[in-house]
Amino acid sequence: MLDPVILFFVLGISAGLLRSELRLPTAVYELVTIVLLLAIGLKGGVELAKQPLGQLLPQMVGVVVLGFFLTLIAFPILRKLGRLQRADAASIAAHYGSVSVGTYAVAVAYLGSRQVSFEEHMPLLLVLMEVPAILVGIILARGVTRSTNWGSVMHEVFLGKGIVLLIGGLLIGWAAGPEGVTPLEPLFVDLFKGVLALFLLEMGLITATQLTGLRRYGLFLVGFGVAMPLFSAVVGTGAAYLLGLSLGGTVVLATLAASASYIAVPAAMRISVPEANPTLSLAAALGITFPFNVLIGIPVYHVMATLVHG
Amino acid sequence: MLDPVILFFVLGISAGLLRSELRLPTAVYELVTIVLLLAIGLKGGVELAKQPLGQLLPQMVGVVVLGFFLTLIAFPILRKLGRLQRADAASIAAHYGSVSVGTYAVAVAYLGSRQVSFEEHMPLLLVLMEVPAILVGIILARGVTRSTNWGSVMHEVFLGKGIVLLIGGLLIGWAAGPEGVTPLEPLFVDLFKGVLALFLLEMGLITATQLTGLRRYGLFLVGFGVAMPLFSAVVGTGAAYLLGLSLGGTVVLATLAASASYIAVPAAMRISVPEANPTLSLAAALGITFPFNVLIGIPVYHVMATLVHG
Amino acid sequence: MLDPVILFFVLGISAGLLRSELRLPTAVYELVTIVLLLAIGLKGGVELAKQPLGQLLPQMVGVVVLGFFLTLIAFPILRKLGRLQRADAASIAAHYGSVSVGTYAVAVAYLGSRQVSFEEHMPLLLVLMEVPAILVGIILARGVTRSTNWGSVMHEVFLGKGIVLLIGGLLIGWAAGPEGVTPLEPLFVDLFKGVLALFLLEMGLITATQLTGLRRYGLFLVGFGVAMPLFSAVVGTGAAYLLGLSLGGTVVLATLAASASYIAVPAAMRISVPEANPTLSLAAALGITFPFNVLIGIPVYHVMATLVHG
Amino acid sequence: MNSHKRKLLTIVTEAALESTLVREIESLGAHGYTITDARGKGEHGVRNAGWEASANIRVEVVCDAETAAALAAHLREHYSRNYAMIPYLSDVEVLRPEKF
Amino acid sequence: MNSHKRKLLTIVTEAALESTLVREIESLGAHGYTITDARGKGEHGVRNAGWEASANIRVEVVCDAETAAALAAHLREHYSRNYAMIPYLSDVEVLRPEKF
Amino acid sequence: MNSHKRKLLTIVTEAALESTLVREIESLGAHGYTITDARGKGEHGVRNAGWEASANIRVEVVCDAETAAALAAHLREHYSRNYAMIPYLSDVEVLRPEKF
Ligand SMILES: Nc1ncnc2c1ncn2[C@@H]1O[C@H](COP(=O)(O)O)[C@@H](O)[C@H]1O
Ligand SMILES: Nc1ncnc2c1ncn2[C@@H]1O[C@H](COP(=O)(O)O)[C@@H](O)[C@H]1O
Ligand SMILES: Nc1ncnc2c1ncn2[C@@H]1O[C@H](COP(=O)(O)O)[C@@H](O)[C@H]1O
Ligand code: NA
Ligand code: NA
Ligand code: NA
Repeated sequence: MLDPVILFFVLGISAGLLRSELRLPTAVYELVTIVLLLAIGLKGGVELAKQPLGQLLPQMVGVVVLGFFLTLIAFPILRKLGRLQRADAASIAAHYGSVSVGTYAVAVAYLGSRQVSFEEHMPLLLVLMEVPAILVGIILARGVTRSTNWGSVMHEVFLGKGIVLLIGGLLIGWAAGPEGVTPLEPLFVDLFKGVLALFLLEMGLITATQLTGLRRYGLFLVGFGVAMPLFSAVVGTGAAYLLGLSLGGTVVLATLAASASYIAVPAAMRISVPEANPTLSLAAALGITFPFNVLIGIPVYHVMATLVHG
Repeated sequence: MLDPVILFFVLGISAGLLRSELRLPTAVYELVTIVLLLAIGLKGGVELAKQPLGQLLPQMVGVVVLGFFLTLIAFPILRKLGRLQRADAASIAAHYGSVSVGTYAVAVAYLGSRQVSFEEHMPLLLVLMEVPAILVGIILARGVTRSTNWGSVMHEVFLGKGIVLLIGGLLIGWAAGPEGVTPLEPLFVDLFKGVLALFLLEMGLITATQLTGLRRYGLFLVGFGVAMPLFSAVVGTGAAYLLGLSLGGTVVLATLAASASYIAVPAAMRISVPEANPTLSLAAALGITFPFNVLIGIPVYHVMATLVHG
Repeated sequence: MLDPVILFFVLGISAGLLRSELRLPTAVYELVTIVLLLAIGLKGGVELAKQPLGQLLPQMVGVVVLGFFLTLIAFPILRKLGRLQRADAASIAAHYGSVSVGTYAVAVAYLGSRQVSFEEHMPLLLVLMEVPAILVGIILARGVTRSTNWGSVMHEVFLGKGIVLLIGGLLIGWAAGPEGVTPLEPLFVDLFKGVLALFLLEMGLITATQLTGLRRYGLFLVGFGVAMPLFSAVVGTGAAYLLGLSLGGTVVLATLAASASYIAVPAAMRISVPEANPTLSLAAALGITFPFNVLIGIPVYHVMATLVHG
Repeated sequence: MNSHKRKLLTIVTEAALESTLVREIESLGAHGYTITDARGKGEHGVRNAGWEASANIRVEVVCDAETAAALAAHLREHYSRNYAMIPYLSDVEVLRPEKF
Repeated sequence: MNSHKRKLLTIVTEAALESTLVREIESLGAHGYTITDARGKGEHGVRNAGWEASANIRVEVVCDAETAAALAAHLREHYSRNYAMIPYLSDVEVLRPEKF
Repeated sequence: MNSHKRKLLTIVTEAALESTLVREIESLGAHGYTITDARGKGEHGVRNAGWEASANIRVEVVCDAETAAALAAHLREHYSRNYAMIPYLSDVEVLRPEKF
């Protein structure tokens, strides 16, 4: 049976497709996003306080490599099979090489309601996976020779809202430790699922608007939006196996690999690769891959992980 | 003694009448409304999961008839006694034949703090009572012969924010069942009264602005705004008796009957009966009937129900 | 170790100084402020219900005198030492003679996590301390002879958002009593620290913008922004001693004395003393004194109170 | 700078009309529109945006003179009697005339 | 389309002035106004709307030339020295001249 | 009332450009700007502000004709091809010409 938070996503998509008047104010969407990002960061930070960071180094390097790899795989597929322009292929590849915090949150909720535990430091890996794809995407689009203002790229990447809140949450959780964070739990832990429900309601409404955009860009993007996450999940599952993650951790890493960014990467690409058409990448990431992962992908990756951990 | 949530309403009215700078941002009002609507829907949906829908059919038909009936009673009174224009009378009648979710929430809080239980599937009846009055109101205003775009009327009615969230909540609660909804409870159950307090604070501020509008429209509207809910509550109490509702259920149905819509109906009337003056209906519904029900009506309906159930 | 809520303030300042894209929507800032103000008011009101108001009279008179006194001390310092214009000196003096609710909330959180109890009726004293400085500030700026529209000043002061919510909360808490308020606790008590964290995140972002403003106004303001709260805290500690407050109550009163208003007073000064430059007072109050109190001051005042109560 | 004259039609009206208006603006030949949330006061009283029924929107359409005239006529015919609405026109220069 | 010339007075200023300004606009003879929330920068520095003290509003008044002149003079006299404020005027055509 | 002619440059574009644009407006000589949040539709489709990537801003700059021309040229060169953006100019009278 579907998790109730997923039903909110379905409600949002349905309302959007039926052209309902339902709309969440931007400020509500931002509040909900801020709470989710801080909650995820805090949780991971508390866990980091418990273990030596050095021990996590292999995993940290591993996911960075994974991010580079997935971007570099996606690019030629988009360029050759999809016949997309260089800038568009590079931008979409960056979206798919990076990760989606919303999808991560759904995976966490999914495992939580099935009482499957996972490595709690996953938010750290999430942060690390957000960035490499952006750098690769910019280089793929513009080449290394052409002058890129890397200073402003780095500013855009590391000081975007998402990363600042995730890293901020991680650091606060890490500094405050489990007890320090306790008084914050009513907001950031107890309300997590409720807030996620509101978030997914709005995501459904946004996805619905992207779906209409999709019609114009044909079948290739739809196919890519389903096949790429499946492929990435297989690679992610393999990486998780090599890195020695638990069953739950494997599901999470596969989900991260399969997810496509729709916050950090679009913002960075808009500034650094303006000639890429944002409609294409958002239609694929939000119109296809996000709902695919949320509705179908995560349970599939769960099965995959179970087979590997058989 | 007054429930503390009611005191927030009084605070809002007082601040408004004293022309305080206090104002809630629109986004906050919308967030609070969304949470209340979803919470009410979810609660009712969970309950529906427990009982066969068929068994509720008599009540469902009963409240639809009640909605038609109250609208048809109100119209001639407004037209003859109030000497209102046809469109205005029809629009106000529709407001009073339909229901107010805010008033419902106050009744729920009222019964909750007095530990009076009631049929938990009431949100279903609430949804069913929202719609008939709108259809009657449009026909009363325009006649059946004149061309009305019923497609767009239905769209306006069933895809308005309020109904979508209520029905969405009902369906999610019904699909997820009691256990499924548990992780959502910190937001939608525990915070219910606090969120209701913020909602009533804003309603008080809005009511205060409507009160000044009232002065222009004389005594008839004030009288109607008090007498109509009392009459409707008597009819509602009778209907509840016939439908075999419990004491608490009787109070809720009487309150629903007595309440006047200020979300769904105004929006639908504005589009479908534009020649009706929205200031009239909102001044009556929000300036008189809402505060009357919240401050005086609900306890009175409680007494009425106790007499009937004596 | 720093309280985690303080870490959110540090995160906000850092993000602001690094020119991150992080920004909280105005509506979120207002929601968070509204919840904090109501929560503080409610808490104090519940406590007032338990004790005869007459008994508190000495303290109530005491803090009003304290507010007058601090404003009158600050003015000549600003005028003579700082060589500020009459209006600017009067306005800044009013900011420092009044109090900051945000700083109060941090002190409450600080004492809470150290399990130091304090007189729960402090919110009443807080409200009483907000006002006198404003009146003194206006008189200092304009003289008693020049025509001031005191009616509109009083309106501005007593019907500003902050005071209405605090007094409203106090009255509701007082009328509802401990049991009446229980159903509101999930929002106003359990979430208090989480909401305070979001508030401090935004305050950090705002503080960062004020810091850049400070550069232009030289060292005097910086010195004043640190020295004045330290002096006020000493006076406040003395007053607390004379009024017979507990250790915790002494810390709170010292913090109130040391804090500088950035909501009620700026709004009132803008209307009543328009020739005062708001950049000066806000740079000092928000750029220096707020972070000083939050990061350093409160623990220092704790030490001071411990010495006195030793 | 070679620029080109166009009309800017600004409409301040009830938020409830947004979706209808937007459809009509497009069907009457304008190539785009911009909307901001607003509050205000006029013949129909204070509309202070605290909640939906009292919110205004401010719609701007840059278009050629004929389209502007057609839109204005349409608004007058359909909305001027029953809705809080003011439309007004001004002259603007655009840089890429092919867009409007 | 027979249209009529009026003035549009736009005022960008501190949000704190909203209620005062609104009263004065009415008392000086304008029949309405429209307000949107804004942020910006000028002589008085960045006003970026994150919180109340730093928020701007953008007020628009459509009225006849005399009223516009009276309003502009009033603003210059009462606000130009101490408040962050810019007023500016432009020409607009209105469709129902009796409203303004 | 002695008033003075200036240009009002209005730019409706993607919210993502806000910080860049603001820097450029100042470096090209304008003394201020005003920004409001907006939504809309144009060549690049519906931008309905529900979330960041789809939000618009509406930027207004009052300045002299040369600055306006320089800004307009800059926008055309740097943004017109790849971004959702429309700039347009109109004439305004300001009261304190030294500010612009
Ligand atoms: N003279 C005016 N100047 C500027 N805006 C106006 C004016 N009159 C009306 N408005 C705006 O247009 C809306 C509808 O106007 P009305 O139909 O006159 O009630 C009002 O709520 C205001 O926002
Ligand atoms: N040249 C300008 N163009 C557009 N808006 C301006 C300009 N100058 C100032 N403003 C706006 O008017 C407000 C007050 O201006 P000022 O009094 O110059 O600080 C600023 O915060 C801006 O929103
Ligand atoms: N004809 C128009 N009238 C008013 N606003 C427009 C017009 N065309 C475009 N816009 C606005 O400018 C933004 C970008 O336009 P575009 O580059 O054409 O997609 C749109 O999202 C609208 O908000
Ligand atoms: Na990925
Ligand atoms: Na009713
Ligand atoms: Na003080």
